[in-house]
Amino acid sequence: MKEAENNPIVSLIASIVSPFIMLFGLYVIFHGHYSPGGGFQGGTLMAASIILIRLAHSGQTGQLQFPATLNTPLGSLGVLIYYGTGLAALWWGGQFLNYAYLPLAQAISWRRSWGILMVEIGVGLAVMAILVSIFDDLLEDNSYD
Amino acid sequence: MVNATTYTSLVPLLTVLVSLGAVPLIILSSRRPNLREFWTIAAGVAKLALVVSLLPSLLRHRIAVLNLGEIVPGVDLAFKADALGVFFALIASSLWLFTSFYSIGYVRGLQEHKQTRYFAYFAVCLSATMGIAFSANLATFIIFYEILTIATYPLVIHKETEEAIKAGRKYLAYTLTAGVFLIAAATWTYLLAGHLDFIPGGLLKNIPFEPKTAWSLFTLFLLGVGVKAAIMPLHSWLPTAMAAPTPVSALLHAVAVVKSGVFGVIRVGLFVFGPELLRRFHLDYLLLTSASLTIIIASFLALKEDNLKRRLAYSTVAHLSYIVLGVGLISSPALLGSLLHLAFHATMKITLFFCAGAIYVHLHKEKVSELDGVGHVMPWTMGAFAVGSIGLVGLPPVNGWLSKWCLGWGAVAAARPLYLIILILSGLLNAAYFFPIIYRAFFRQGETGKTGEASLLMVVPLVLTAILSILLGVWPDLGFKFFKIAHEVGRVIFGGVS
Amino acid sequence: MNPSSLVPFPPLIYLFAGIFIPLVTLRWRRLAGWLALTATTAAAFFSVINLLQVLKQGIIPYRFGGWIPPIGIEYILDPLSGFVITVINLIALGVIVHAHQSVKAEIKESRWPPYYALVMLFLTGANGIIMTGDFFNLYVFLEIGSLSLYGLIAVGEKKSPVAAFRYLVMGTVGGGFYLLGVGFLYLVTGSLNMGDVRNILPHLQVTAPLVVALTLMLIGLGIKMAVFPLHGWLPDAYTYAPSPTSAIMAPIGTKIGAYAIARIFFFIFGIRLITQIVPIAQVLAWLSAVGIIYGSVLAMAQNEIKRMLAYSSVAQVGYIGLGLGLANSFGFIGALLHIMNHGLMKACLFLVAGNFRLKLGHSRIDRLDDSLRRSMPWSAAAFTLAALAMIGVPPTVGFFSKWYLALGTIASRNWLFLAIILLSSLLNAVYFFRVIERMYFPWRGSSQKRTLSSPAPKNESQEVSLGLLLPTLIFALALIVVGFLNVWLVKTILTKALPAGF
Amino acid sequence: MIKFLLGHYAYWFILALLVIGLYGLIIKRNLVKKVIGLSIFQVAIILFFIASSTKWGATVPVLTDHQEVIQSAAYINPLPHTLMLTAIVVGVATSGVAFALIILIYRRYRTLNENELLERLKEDEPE
Repeated sequence: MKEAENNPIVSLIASIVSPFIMLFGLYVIFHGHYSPGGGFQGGTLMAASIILIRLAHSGQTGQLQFPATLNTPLGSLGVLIYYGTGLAALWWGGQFLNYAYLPLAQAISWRRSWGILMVEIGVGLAVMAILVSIFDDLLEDNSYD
Repeated sequence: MVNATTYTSLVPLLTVLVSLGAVPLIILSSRRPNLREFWTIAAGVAKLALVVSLLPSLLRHRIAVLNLGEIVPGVDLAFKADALGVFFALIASSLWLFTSFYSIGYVRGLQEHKQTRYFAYFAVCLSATMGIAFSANLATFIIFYEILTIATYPLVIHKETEEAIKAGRKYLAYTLTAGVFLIAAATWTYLLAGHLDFIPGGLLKNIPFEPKTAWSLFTLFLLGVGVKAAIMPLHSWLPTAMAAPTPVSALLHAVAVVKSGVFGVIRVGLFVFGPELLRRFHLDYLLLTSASLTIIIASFLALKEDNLKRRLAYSTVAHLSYIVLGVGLISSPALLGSLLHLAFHATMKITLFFCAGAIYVHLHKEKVSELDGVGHVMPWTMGAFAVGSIGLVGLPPVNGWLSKWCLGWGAVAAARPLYLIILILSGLLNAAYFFPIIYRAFFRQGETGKTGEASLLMVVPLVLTAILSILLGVWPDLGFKFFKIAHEVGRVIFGGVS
Repeated sequence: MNPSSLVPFPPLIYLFAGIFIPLVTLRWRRLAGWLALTATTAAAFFSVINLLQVLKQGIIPYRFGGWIPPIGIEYILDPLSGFVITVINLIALGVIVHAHQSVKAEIKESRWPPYYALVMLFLTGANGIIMTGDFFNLYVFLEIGSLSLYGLIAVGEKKSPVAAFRYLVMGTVGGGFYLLGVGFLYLVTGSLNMGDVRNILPHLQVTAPLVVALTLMLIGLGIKMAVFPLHGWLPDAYTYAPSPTSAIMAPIGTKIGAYAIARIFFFIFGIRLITQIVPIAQVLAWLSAVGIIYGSVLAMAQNEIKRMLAYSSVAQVGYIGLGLGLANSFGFIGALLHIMNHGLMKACLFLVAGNFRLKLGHSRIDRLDDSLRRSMPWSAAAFTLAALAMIGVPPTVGFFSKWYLALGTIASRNWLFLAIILLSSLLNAVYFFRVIERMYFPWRGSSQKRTLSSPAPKNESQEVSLGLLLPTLIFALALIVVGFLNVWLVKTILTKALPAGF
Repeated sequence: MIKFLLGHYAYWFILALLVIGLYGLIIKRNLVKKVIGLSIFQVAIILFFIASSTKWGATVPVLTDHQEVIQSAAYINPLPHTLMLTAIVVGVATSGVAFALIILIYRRYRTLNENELLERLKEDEPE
């Protein structure tokens, strides 16, 4: 990819805005299970914050905040969190993703709440990593043949 | 009238498996020709012995059956060695033995390539033929019928010349199409009757039919089995398939393939539809008309054909229709005649093909017009040829006269003298295309370039089959009691000769 | 854990493998193939257990998250889904074993982990579609499967991205149509649960939205199934994809669409609705009939084995569509049997095509010659056997599908369809014998050079290694064994898998 | 008639959008524009679901208080919305794959125009 010149205004604004977007993303994820929002939306917002930095700082600088090598592990980890929650419910006697069977010493409604939060976190992580990874892959300059 | 009883026996299955089991042995011993040929012969002997072992109980009206479980819902993979099946199996397995000996001489004489493949598929063909003979129902019949189709293909294209490959294509085009029709007919029959077991007198006997349905179904069946039976206009693959080596032609024409076709016609006509249905819907006319036309036209085509093997091929086409004609006449003596012709034509035609092959191997001559004086060089061969020709014309004492006699008797018994005339006319035509060959061979002088007979492995089988033809003409019950078994088939279907 | 907990295992195992492979292979790249193999084995194992379970105790529903339908997503394990999922996973197992080496040959090492991960996700989608009892969930799995497939195709030859893009456009439109259909159905019934919809529908009048929903769903699933004339994506995709992809896509991909059509139209909407009120079944049957002829004729014109097989797939999918469209029990059994049979045949044929590519570097028909019968005798034999099965020679599996389909057409007195089924098996013979002739007999040019005194050049055996050969031969053997097992399959499984109303 | 047309105005827009998407997909020669058409097509479907669940004067179906009286008329049906969330994700994934493929195609054939692409594909054809 061509090394575009870094416009100071763009990079400054991006640097300022990005953390707020990230924060909002986290907010959306963590409140997703009892108000509008959730893992998908939050994850997208977090990805937006990271991609914004990458757009503003091309090349290696953009990678400093969130290196591309983290994409795959984080993405997999996110899905594994989701999957593990479901599997835990299965293991402790319920159906897959039946949060009522999660091994938490709390009332069923709270277990459900925690369970869905776990899932939302997992989904959010996965969505963020995957979106960033799509962005990185499209820019990646290796030929397939 | 004695009712037949059945007993379970592995013998029908073993007859199928014995040559199939020889296939791996043949392939494994491909580097040692003598051992390989030993397996072929051993399988042939074992098979014949197995079939013969069915005879005594059959003559005491006990039928060997074997049920291997369902192959499609409602239809079993089942074998039944009834009189007709044993009859056919006897012909095929005994003549296979001759063909095996002859093949060994032939392929070695010509130093043919890929002899292992040749013998392996030969064995598969015979297995399939046994399966056809002993099928207890239409589904089993179709399975072996199709296996036979496929197994014959490598034999037809054995020479791998362009001509042979073309012949193979034509062969497949005809026979696979036929197989497809047969499947259609069988599925339809299944929906009508709910089972597919062959029953003497017709499995569809008690099914209410509309004439249209009966005609369509019968036509489908006839298209299915008619190709291998070479009923015109479905015959044209047969002369083309002459591109194959001569033993294969002999096998095709005398032992396995075409005989499976006419065997199929008999099964369909008398065991699926049954005489009553054939008469009720005048389906017999379909058989009679197509058979008569085939007899006449094929004889004329044989007249003008110069290539010896192709002339024999057209002769086969004509003679197969004798058998079909016998079925179509729906009378007990006619059926007797057609079954006898099934057996006797095999012995005669195989003799003729053996002769043609011997001439080709020894003198490399294929055309009738080149045969001048061959009789002086190869007296035994041409003598056998003369015997076969006389038999096919229908003159005593060779066995052909007996089957023709029965057919003619059947035509008269069925009050259809027209077909007697056709039989006589065809006999004359046979004379017209066979006797000139003998005349050329013995009474003209010609340059042959070689002396002496072909190898003993070839001459002995063909002389033996010629002698067999004469013996069967004099004592038809000799050895395997062909006459008695054929009689038994007629008794089962018509309830005794009238 | 009670036995019903095992119901969702096959798709879950694939999903787990799909996300686990990229993670593990960051460190140990060579594990990818083994992990995929383990996952497929496990999934196949659990499918078989599930099938036995369902035969013993009947339909087993599985409620995700414990939510009662129609609120939650439900998985249905009944004889139909149990049968199809077992078939698919067993075929996948064979193909994955084969892929273990063909992937090494055709795909760069750095791409193995994503490749296997995508294969796992594709199988997740396939298994999910089979198991799910929810219209929208089916859409999601459809897209998961398709998206992975686009990726799997695009790593092939030079032209493969173009083929994948074409497939992507058509596939996405197909998915969109299906989703739109689901939307209309939701408007009409207010439910997305299949069982629920089935109970609601009889009480509804047939209105325009319902008809629109049916039509849109048929188009959408028809594209995935590659029913003529919606098959446009298939030939290129099959041809240019790498061998392992073709081998896994051909036996499984289109069958999933066929299964979805069988499930949705015959089990949920019911025979009466789709035959008497809206002639969906008839339309499907006619389109399939045209597709059979079209695919067979075009297959004859191809010069590349994979492309020929692709067109042959169009025709064979037509068999399935025709059997379904006949809307009688014989036709339905025939279609289900053909889902399995065609899967086996095509898997075997594509594996052989892969073997050819591996050893000869190409799979073009006009460059095959009779040296193959010496150099690769087993592959050639497997190809021949599978070709005979495609033609429908007994006692191979093809004969039995033909048998049931013929029974179906005769039972519904449709002579034209009967003629088409039978004609098509002859057309199959034409294009397969073209290849067989090439493989076994010297061709023009080569025949002149050689005389009897100088026999065929004794090529050293170049047969592929055992890891490639074994799955190929197992599929070939299965073509005969399964043929003899068909009665058992039909009696114990398929007759229980018939929709109501036959 | 007028009432029918006006009463369903949202659906007419969605239909128009659907047609525009398909138009772009089929008529446009540029591969990127095709993907844009694809996205428009998907958006139309998403809007269709959303429109079907619209209810004037209703609100999100989240209980703020356990004592609240549940009136189903006061809430929007959340199901289509959640479904469309998934559909959007599918759409994003599709676009991602599509663009990856387009980049790949461009690298190999140096064109995004379908006509040129077809020509170059033909050149590659052996023989």
